Amino acid sequence: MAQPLPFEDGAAPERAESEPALLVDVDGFEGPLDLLLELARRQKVDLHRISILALAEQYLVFIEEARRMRLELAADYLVMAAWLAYLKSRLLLPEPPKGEEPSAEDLATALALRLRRLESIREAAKKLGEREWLGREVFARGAPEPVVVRKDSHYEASLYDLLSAYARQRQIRFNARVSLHKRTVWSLIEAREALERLVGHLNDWVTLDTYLVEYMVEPAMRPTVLASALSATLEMVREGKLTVRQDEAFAPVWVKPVTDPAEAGA
Amino acid sequence: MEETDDMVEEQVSSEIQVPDHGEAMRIAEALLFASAEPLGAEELAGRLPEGADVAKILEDLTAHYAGRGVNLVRVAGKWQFRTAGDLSFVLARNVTEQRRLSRAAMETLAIVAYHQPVTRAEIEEIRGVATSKGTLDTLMETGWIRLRGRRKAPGRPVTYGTTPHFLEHFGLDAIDDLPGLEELKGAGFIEGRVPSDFSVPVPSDDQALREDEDPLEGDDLLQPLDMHQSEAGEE
Amino acid sequence: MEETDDMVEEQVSSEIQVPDHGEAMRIAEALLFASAEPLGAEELAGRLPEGADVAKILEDLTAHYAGRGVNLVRVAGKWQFRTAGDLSFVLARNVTEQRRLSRAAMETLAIVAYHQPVTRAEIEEIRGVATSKGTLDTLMETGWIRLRGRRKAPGRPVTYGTTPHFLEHFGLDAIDDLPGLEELKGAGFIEGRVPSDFSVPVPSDDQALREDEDPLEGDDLLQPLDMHQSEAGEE
Repeated sequence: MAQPLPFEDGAAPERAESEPALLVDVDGFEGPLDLLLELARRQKVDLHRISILALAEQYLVFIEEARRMRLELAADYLVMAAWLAYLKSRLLLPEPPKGEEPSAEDLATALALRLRRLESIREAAKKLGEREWLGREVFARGAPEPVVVRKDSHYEASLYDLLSAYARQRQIRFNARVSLHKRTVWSLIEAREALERLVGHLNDWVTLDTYLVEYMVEPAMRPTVLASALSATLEMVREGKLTVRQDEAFAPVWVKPVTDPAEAGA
Repeated sequence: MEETDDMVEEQVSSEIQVPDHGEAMRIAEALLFASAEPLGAEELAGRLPEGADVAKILEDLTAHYAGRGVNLVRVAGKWQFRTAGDLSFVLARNVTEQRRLSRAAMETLAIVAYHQPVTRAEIEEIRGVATSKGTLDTLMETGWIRLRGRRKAPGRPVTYGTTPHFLEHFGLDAIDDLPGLEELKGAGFIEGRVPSDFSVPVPSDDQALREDEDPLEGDDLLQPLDMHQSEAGEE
Repeated sequence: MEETDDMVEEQVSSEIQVPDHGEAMRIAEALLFASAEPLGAEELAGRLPEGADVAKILEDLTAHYAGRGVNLVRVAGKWQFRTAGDLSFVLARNVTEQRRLSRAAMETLAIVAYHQPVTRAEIEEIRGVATSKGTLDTLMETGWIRLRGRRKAPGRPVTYGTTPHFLEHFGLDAIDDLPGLEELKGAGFIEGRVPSDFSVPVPSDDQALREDEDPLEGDDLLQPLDMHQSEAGEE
């Protein structure tokens, strides 16, 4: 920021190639508006009376210089340069009678206002920064004494809560016992043993269900008995000990012991 | 005294070689206020204007704050601002927290209510699950259950019962107003097939110890507090 | 240092059934001294004896501490004891390397403060340069700025504003106390002829959304964190 700019008087002095590139340093600037503001300050006149035309020229010279020295410029700077070149040409030419566009004067005023606004906010930021910051210039109590919160628990419970808790608790216990009975299953092994016992008595087709009735006194046992028995039956068919048939879907399943091994799988 | 020019007064007074006592007091006051730790007289001296009379400054500050809401006090040989002792109540706030009992606590309470006098082992047997000390502590805290005595049995376990406060809270006139099995079924609390051996006791919170209870001993009454401390947060 | 006996006088007045002003002052003093945060007049009133004249108490305390090393100041509409500003030179040594804001961050903060509610595009228009997300994140992190809402405009950009914490940090009672605000308004930069698609007559950190703002949605509140994570270290 403090780098000397090469156009103190609005004109770019001739520079030898050997001059340090620092003279056209854009690193210190926060964008093209900031650069314009700095150039404006160098006019050493009130921002209200700044010559936008002169400013545009200085900016363009600066950019030209930077490009001549092959400095990488951010697109922002080039866009501003293009816009200022346009503004400059508009300012130099006589205004068209009555254009749709804002006049060149309006555009220049708008730019001047933007610069003044940036300047004001800079000033405001500076003043804000110069205030006494808490923890930098002024300090709050270093050893605050926290308010001790004494928690006084007040428990809420209704009779309904109490009774349902009691009932739930007691009921879980007797339901748990009942559910143990429910879980009784007829294992595949049991089924197989029972079937093998049955098969010994058979010599003709018989429905499986008939022979399982004995095991189905409890209705809850029905599904597990049937499933295990069927599995055991199929296993015995595979082993060639039983023949099984069913006349149609959901019809009773008939079984018959295999007496002659040739019949197996029929 | 080396720093800055806002110390105009100081610089003037330094001409006559006596540091401004008032200004030194202001500085000491600010340092003591902003410090997170008590400050020793030497530490203060090191940051006060050269030649300041630290002892006098501390004496004057102590006197100045003596009757106020904040006092300058000596702690462990150092100095710190503290709230005046008689105002400690303003720094305490009582917050009454509405809390609900956990499900475990509710069930334990119900079992104590129906089965009292009951021991912890008996509660566990009914619930089929271990009861944390925290649960019983919470219930003691509610003021709804109390230690009754000790069961005349191996280990002499403590027996629990409900308090009059329990009756008040649950709007019961007497403990036997708690519904029995038929009422519980009628009100839909118990549904389904009830095993024949299932029963709901008729509760009694009679103050008198039962035949199988011994009175508590002196130490027993302290026990719950100890348990609570050691098992805080268990629940 | 002139005071001391004023307490005694006050206590006399308590005889005529007016709450003891001196005692109320002591309590207010203790509360304000003890608190890590500024306290509002209502908060104080709620903890002072019934009928205490909070406004008078605060006025008297402010006057009592005016010339001392510690002052009672009004920040963000609340009250806090702080060390006197002119003593910063002795206290600065306490600072554990306060992070300085970059120039870009300070300017962005100023724009948010003076032009709020303001969108990122508007900040960029004033500065004439892109604002890195990192800058806004840093400011969000300080707790001085916050997301306010979304502008009712194409793209529904997020609007930024300052927080009460901002006022506290910079020792401002209200947003109207921003330095140089009058000059800025007088120069017509905040309102008036600025050829821009936005003009803000007076900065406002009012919690209530303006007519041209919509509330934030649930996701918006997570956004800064995401931005922060993805762009950490950009600044």
